[in-house]
Amino acid sequence: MKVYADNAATTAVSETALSAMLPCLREDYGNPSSLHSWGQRAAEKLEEARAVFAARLHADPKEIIFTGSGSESDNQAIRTAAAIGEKKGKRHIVSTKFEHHAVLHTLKQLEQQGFEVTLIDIPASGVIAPAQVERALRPDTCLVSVMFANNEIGTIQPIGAIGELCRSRGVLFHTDAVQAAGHLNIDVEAMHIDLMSLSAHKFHGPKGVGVLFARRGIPLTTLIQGGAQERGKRAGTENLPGICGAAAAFDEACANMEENAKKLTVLRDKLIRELGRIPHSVVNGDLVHRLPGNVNLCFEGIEGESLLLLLDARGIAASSGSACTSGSLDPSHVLLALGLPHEVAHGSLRLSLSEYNTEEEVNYIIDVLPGIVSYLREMSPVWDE
Amino acid sequence: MKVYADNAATTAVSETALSAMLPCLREDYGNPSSLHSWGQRAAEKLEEARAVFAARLHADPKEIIFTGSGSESDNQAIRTAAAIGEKKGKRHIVSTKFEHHAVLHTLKQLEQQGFEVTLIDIPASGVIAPAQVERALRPDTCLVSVMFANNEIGTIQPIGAIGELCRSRGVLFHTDAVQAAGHLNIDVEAMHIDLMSLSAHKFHGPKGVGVLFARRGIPLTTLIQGGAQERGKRAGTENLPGICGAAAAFDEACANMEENAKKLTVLRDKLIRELGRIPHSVVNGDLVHRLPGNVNLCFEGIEGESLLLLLDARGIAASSGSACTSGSLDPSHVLLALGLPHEVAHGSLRLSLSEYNTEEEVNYIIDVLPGIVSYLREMSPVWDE
Amino acid sequence: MLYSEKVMDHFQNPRNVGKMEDADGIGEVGNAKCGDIMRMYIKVNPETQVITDVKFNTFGCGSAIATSSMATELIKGRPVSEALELSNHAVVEALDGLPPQKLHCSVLAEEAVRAAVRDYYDKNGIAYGEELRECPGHCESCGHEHCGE
Amino acid sequence: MLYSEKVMDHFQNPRNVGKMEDADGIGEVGNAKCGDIMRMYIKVNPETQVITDVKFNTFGCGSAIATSSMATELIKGRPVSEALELSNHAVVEALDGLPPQKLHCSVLAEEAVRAAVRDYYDKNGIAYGEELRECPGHCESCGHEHCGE
Ligand SMILES: Cc1ncc(COP(=O)(O)O)c(C=O)c1O
Ligand SMILES: Cc1ncc(COP(=O)(O)O)c(C=O)c1O
Ligand code: FES
Ligand code: FES
Repeated sequence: MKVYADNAATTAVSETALSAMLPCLREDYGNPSSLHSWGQRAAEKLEEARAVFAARLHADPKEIIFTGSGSESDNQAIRTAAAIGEKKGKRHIVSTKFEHHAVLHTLKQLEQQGFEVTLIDIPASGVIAPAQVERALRPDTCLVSVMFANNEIGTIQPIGAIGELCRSRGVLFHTDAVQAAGHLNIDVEAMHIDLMSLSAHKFHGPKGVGVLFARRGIPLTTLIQGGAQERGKRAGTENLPGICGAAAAFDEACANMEENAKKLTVLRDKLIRELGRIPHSVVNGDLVHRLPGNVNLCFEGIEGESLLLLLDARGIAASSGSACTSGSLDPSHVLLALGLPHEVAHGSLRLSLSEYNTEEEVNYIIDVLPGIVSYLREMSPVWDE
Repeated sequence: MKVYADNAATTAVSETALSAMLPCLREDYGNPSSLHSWGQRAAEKLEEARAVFAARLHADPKEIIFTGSGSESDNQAIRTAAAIGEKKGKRHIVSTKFEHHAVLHTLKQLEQQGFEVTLIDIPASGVIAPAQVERALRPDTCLVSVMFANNEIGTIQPIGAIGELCRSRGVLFHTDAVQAAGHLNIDVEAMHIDLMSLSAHKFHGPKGVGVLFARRGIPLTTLIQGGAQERGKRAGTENLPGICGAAAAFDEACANMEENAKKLTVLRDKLIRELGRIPHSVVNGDLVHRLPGNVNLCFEGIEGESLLLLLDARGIAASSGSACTSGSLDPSHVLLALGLPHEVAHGSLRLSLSEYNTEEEVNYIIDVLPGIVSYLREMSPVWDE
Repeated sequence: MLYSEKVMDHFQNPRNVGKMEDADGIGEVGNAKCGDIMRMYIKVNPETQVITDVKFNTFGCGSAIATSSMATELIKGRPVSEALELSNHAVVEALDGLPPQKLHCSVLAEEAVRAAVRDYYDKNGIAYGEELRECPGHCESCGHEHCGE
Repeated sequence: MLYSEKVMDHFQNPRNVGKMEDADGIGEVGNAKCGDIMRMYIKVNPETQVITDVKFNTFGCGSAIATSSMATELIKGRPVSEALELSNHAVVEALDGLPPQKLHCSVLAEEAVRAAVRDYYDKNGIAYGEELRECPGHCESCGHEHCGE
């Protein structure tokens, strides 16, 4: 059996998305900046895609720009807020210890340029409190950046409350909603979000398309200079097939959000319940404020990579930490931020489901996993139970 | 009849490219950073694509990184050279007046940051001389950036000679080869190119994929921070379908380069010859050192947009200046750099052919165009012939 | 589409295009350097002060031609005094809108009408106020004297 | 694939895995914090100084398990003196290579063998040189005492 349970790393492109892409790859190949009919048809499609995101996020189409990845959106959002802060002499940024590296590394770079960054500690639940943000705010804070849902442990942050706090203090609020988009309800208006990053390949759209929401009136900093695409805020011929696929996927995901969540929550909770029975396992993160498809456990005495490889040998795709740091030897910064000791954090397993997964697949995982854990523990010099 | 003659703006995706993309959009949707088989299959495909570019450009796969556009590659190449120069106290850059805006705007920004930029004048031929570059070099020059072939008038620059000059002076050499790639032979080794930008959608690959060649040992400046993708030089989940499509398209274009060039040169020269007969028309740029598909003329007393719209009404897609500035009111900076007066530069027409165009299509253009020019001249208050 | 259907219609089938040999007033605005020139010809009934005929010649982009055409339609058969009140907004509205970067063309059309009327007044010794002397100056797209804002 | 077929084979079917109750020498290196621990057991024929049996227990990634397995194969049946000469490069080569970020695991395997031999020497009062006391120190991946470079 083949079970792809790594949907937080990336998802399969939906049929709907692919159908939206193919015409742009075949007949409608014009450049949206061209005056002729080919170009104008492309330009129309581009604006239709923008309108889809705007409508689903309760934003205005003018507030949506397309980038090349969630990471690019994160970089651009944070650099934008920093540039605005810089002008006002405000050089303090509040974020959290378990943000994605696209956020953390950008903040690190800003620190080297004279900004001060306060990273909020993560409670064991994996859900920060708005009061933590409030305590971190300073008169010179120019940005609060808190992710909507964490990519490893799936915990959902109180975005609305943090947004309200930031708005009342006149501080810009960015949320990395890469894991949330298409899975959770997002209303930039009601949640007082000023800047937000999405990535299409996390909701069954294609890779290579990021979305950046920037509230009207926020002058975006341009990372890529050149032509006047995206109102001069992101040069480069638009990836129209990708963008159309992204919009179709997002529309579909939002339309089916409740139904998918209901289905996924059942599968998720079954996995957590059954895998949680494995001795010396810990479930990471809050069980309620959690992405409907996210399961994250640590197995003591187990090293994550071996576990993944053995799961893979049995046809199951899972992850330990986030995909983009899987080349590294360090345990997940997210799990360390949660307060897990290094030796436990090494043994983490993330199963991330999408609506394409079935109960049969979940049962298969539940069948296979305990044996692999025992096998590895038996091989371990440190495991004496 | 429908004639797409705006291939310098963007091209149709080839069947070969689409066939390379579809498996990545369907079954091989893994994240190349993931450890499991899905991810590793994606990682293999990524490296295969890299190897294709490396082989065709005479580079090493480690010298190739994938970006989101030609513009991004240009930005990153120039910022890289500037950062290296900065460290050595070298803050002078040499480029030309007719570079793409992705280059010119990046240079403008560097000027604001204390760099000095010398933009070489363009001779009427549209081909600069290596001696012009030599005269512009200073002891504090850190970069020479000269495009391989111009996007509007198609003139080919003496890249090998400029590369040799730069190498002998120890100055980094970047070339924007976006218009050249797939159409002209490129050998980074023989031409002494240090940094080079390509864009897939200009050679029948998909939109949204740029390639950046950076000679081994050149520490790239990261524009997008985050995960460790592209050896830490460009964060963000890789656009694998796009990248595979790009590699397939490039491989195909390079394999058929001579044959395509032969065919296109005949069509191009017929267009130039026949359209050049229209009274008060000027052919822009050298007729020999010219991209095989590029035709560029100015018609006195004609405004470019009207001409394009009327051509479009007859089924012909063409352009006046480059696509990415078509929203602007200013005449092409390239034609102004060539020394054309504003009023003439307003009346420019670029027809850019690809190997998909036919002789029949070319004949159709030759049939239709003179009538449109006459019609517009008749309507003009300034035209009395 | 960049342009509305109305704009495309007036661009592709411009009304009242051509020279008028016996015009009572001729106005020309814009210049070739900035890419738009409009020349407007009017014929006026001296009794009624009604514009009985109007023609134009334009060198310019699609919207320059379309706004010229629409402006001629809007003033044809109207008294000169009404033509003077033609605003660029009225032209834009009649065309179902124009892209922002093309609004200057509609200003040009408004100006061309005013220039033609001024010429008619001058030739017929009819006095007119200061406000008709100058470019309205709400065209921000070019650096020429008639453009203000 | 991240790993060569040989690595995957030794990872999925590790040779000589398990505890050895009556070992003549036991070496343990690495630590759980950095994510790799190897324990190596050897049985030595006191007459011939040949390693007659070897076992390992490893907590670690795929390559840690594979290098442990390969190291046991390479020293089994060899004299202790040869085992001491086993370099991490030899292990890597025998596995058809390792990704760069995983080379440290092969260092660990080399160390584990040396630690087991040291333990055997200690237990049997056999003298040995300074060079056997210390971590070889060419593992740059962790901050622990045995890692130098
Ligand atoms: C010479 C040149 N450089 C750079 C670019 C930018 O490429 P892209 O639109 O893919 O960013 C283009 C095309 O638009 C070009 O013609
Ligand atoms: C929370 C979060 N932010 C940002 C990203 C980056 O997205 P992308 O890889 O599309 O740049 C990811 C996924 O990798 C993510 O999970
Ligand atoms: S005349 Fe060109 S904009 Fe005013
Ligand atoms: S023990 Fe982990 S790298 Fe040295």
